[in-house]
Amino acid sequence: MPLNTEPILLNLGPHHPSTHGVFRLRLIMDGEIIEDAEPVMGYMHRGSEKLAEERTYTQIITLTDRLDWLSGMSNNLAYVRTVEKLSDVEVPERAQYIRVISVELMRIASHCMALGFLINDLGAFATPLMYMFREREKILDLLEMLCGARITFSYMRIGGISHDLPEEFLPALRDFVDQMPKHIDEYDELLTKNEIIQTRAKGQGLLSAQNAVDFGVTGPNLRASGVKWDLRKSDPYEVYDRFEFDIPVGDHGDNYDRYWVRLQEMRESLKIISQAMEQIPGGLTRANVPFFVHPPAGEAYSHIEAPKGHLGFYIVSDGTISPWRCKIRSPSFINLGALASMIIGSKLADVVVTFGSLDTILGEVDR
Amino acid sequence: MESVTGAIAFWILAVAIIGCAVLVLTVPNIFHSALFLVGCLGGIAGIYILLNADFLAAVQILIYIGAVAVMLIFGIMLTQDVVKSNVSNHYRIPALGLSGAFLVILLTAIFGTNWQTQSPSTEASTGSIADALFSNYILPFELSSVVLLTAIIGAIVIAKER
Amino acid sequence: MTSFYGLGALKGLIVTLRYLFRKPFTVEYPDEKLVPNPRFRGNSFVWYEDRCTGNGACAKACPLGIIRIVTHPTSRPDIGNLYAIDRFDIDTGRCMFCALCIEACPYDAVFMGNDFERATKTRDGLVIHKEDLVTGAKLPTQQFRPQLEAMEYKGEEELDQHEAGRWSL
Amino acid sequence: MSNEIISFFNTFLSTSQSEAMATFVGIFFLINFVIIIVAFMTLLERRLLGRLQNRIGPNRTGPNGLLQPFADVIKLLTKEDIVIPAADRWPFNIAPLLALMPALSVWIVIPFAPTWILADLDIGILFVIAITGVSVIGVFMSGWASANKFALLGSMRSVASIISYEVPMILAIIAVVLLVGSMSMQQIVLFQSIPLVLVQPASFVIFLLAIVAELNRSPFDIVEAESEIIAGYHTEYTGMKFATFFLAEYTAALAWSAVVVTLFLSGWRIPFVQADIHPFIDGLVFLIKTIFVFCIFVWFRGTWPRLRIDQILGFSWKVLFPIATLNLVITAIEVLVFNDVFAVAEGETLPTIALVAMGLINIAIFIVVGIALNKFIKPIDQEPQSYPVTREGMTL
Repeated sequence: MPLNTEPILLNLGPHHPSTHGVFRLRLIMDGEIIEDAEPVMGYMHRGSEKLAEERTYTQIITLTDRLDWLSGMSNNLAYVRTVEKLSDVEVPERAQYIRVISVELMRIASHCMALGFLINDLGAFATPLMYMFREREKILDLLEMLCGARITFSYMRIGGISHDLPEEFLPALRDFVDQMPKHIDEYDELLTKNEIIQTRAKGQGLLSAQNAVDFGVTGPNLRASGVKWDLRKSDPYEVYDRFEFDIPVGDHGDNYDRYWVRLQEMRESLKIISQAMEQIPGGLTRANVPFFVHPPAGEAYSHIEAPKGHLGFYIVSDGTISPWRCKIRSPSFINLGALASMIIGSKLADVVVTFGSLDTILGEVDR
Repeated sequence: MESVTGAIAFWILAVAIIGCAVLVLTVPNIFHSALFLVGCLGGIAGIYILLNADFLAAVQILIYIGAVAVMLIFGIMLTQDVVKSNVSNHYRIPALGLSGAFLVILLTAIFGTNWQTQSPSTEASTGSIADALFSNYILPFELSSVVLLTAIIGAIVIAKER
Repeated sequence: MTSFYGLGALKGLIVTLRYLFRKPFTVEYPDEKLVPNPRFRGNSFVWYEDRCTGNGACAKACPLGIIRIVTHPTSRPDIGNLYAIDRFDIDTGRCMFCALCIEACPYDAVFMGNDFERATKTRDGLVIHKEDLVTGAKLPTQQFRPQLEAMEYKGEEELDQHEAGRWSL
Repeated sequence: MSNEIISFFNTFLSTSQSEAMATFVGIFFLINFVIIIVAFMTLLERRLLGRLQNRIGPNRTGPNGLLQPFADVIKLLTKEDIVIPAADRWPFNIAPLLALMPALSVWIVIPFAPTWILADLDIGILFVIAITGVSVIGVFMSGWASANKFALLGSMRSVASIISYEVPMILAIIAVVLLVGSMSMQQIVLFQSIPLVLVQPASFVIFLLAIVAELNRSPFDIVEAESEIIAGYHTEYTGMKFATFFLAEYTAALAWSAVVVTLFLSGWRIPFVQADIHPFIDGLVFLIKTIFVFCIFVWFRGTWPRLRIDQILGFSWKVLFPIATLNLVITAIEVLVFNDVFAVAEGETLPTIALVAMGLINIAIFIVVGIALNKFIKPIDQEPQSYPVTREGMTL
């Protein structure tokens, strides 16, 4: 019997507890089932790209901290690598190792937050989130040791890093690397085998490998769909080719795989850190680069594997002290493009979970 | 109902029930009228309590408020534009005839019954209701079970995804 | 599936139950304060008037342009001609504590401070004026100051202008 | 206790008047007592959740944070009372009261001690079920009247889950009532020479899960799932109206904890001690047990994520309902057989040894059925349909 029914239009956000910032999702729903979805972005536009055009190259580092505020180090690295490529600067080896260590620490911290908020979106009352916050605090303590700040690091410099390691850093890092696997095991015990999480997250928010590639999805989201693609292996930068680590790959591309891949990546990052700690050489940490960098006129694009995916910077220089154009290829923005195709047909409760599993940071989406 | 308090309670309840019943019919907003129906049914439960029929009162609340009224409201909430729609429609005359016939039946029953006035017994009514249900009224009881079962199966058939 | 259905959820319960008997990780802030790192980029600045030449390197390095310096030429018998600082205002209401100004200063005149309790009720209250900088606690941090790192200065006692710089005046 | 109050009023009032006065005084004390306890329960929950999450929890207001509930109330009282223009004013305002009323009414039949019960109704447990069913109306009214889609979704979810979970819950209760032979709460307590949780483990588990759903607490808290529908039916409420909803929720949680204690944990009786001592001690024992059960809810909330609405309803109808029915049939047979074997006369109850034997049989059946069911549950690993996956990496 056909009933004369009318779809509900629901505005999820921009003010909603689980939109991780100010993100708006216009949902057309039949009861609780999503028929159509339209992401509306731009509520957090801060004009980072435009601001970059009137800052000197060194000053732009402070802008990149604020793109994805959960992984400032990675953003710093992606930016300074582009400028180094543009002006052909050789980075000392010690600086490269320190960069790798700090970026991998950042990746663990970012994945901690991603998983914590994902489980929160699944409905846990913040318990896993609090545990993961605790580990993130430890990482932030370590990074504070390096650069004196906890969120907005501004640690990388063109041609190196701003400070050498303090004396107490490596022992503290060793402690952390020893402790962290126990905590990850604990998350495993608390979450991975939990039937509630399995029933909720398995088979939901499916993103096929073909779709993921077509949408340009990168990072853990792509790998959860089964594509073994990681810039650290595929296009090694810094000293990543000297470490042994695996790239965890999911089977189905559902929410559970995205969770699982991130958990495994935390373990792999720990492997990289402990190898880097053993291999780290002495020497300078900063090439001889002036404070006001003048790259030659030209353009350069460089990308790294940030915790959320490929983070690329495209910089056009006209030979002055500030770039003529700075374009940011932010992973969150491009990953978000796949959201609508993933949630159509699922229930409202799974929309927030799928959105959470993409690990989107709105600062990076709207830039 | 000898005590004064009992009498006061009865009159309050009676006025409330009739008032709610009238409002059910007259209120334009159908959601409000459903809520008044809840009040009406609740008042009847109160009358049962006054008559020391506590089992009946509990069942009245459980079934009529907890199930029937909730289903009604559920239906109202899921129906599109129900507030704006016109409740009294072209079925007015058949409805009048039906309710008039029902009124006649009720009045005949009321005036035809030989009402015995006696103070309500203070004994627990649960046991006697159970005895009556499973001895004298076993056939209606079983029949109603069958009806309910049919309803459940019907619900499953309707709700089954095709 | 080898395990019993529901066992995973019950295991989770045991994990949380263990925490019921553990000491909380958090500390009670006003009663117990965590010690910031010696390199900590605090919410305040340390400035040595005698080290500052008023060259404005910090103001130029600042991405937000929130350092305001006003000078006039003068001379001192012991040193010679130099600029006297009339105003040295830092609007910390807009500052993002990137420490680029510290990095830019060639004379080690300005340092990050390690204070972080500077809440006020007005935006004007967040502007650090020259007078505040002169009278403020001289507790610099190691941010961009390797000489402090070398002397293992942890920010416990005040440093005067002779001790703080790479070379004394 | 009531006798003493009646005799006190008898000194200057007639018998019927003093009975009415005694009831009035009893209700007055009961409501205030319950609300004070509930206020501290909110604090207990927050502190406990804090500890489960490896943090401290609110402890700044008063010694150890004991004044926190009062601070909360003062804050909520002084907030602006917003009624949004689109709201259906009359149901909007009355809904919090309708939500609170049933939660408080349940306490009438809760036995704190042998004599400390406001009304030992013959239909005690039926009264509890009936009166809590009314709370749905309050949820409904608020969801409708808020003119908010999230609130409407919340209240529709609420009704769906409450109606579903009432079925296994009542079936679990019927098993107990069958065993005891009475619906009176005091009779149920007096029957329990050993706690009924040992005799009826399946009923206990089903009942516990069903009331977690009925109370909209985690992992069944889809009604106010803050990550999906913000706060559900009370999204648009502020100030004291919101506080009333909050109070209703926690009063109901505590009331259901008390019902669990009465039905399954031998009420005010100290386990394995037969004599009832002073009513005060009995009351204390009852309160401690109740708070313990409440802490179990908090523990669940602190650990588990939330299920989805269809999974919750499916769990009720596909898992709990069959088990409850099976349990009911087994209990009915057991009661018949044991009454024969132990030659229990009319009006007497089963001896303790019979209960122990019954408990052992039930636990054995429970485990066997559990293992058998485990074989039938589809492993979740195979459920999602898998897309064809290209595993080879791409080249630049």
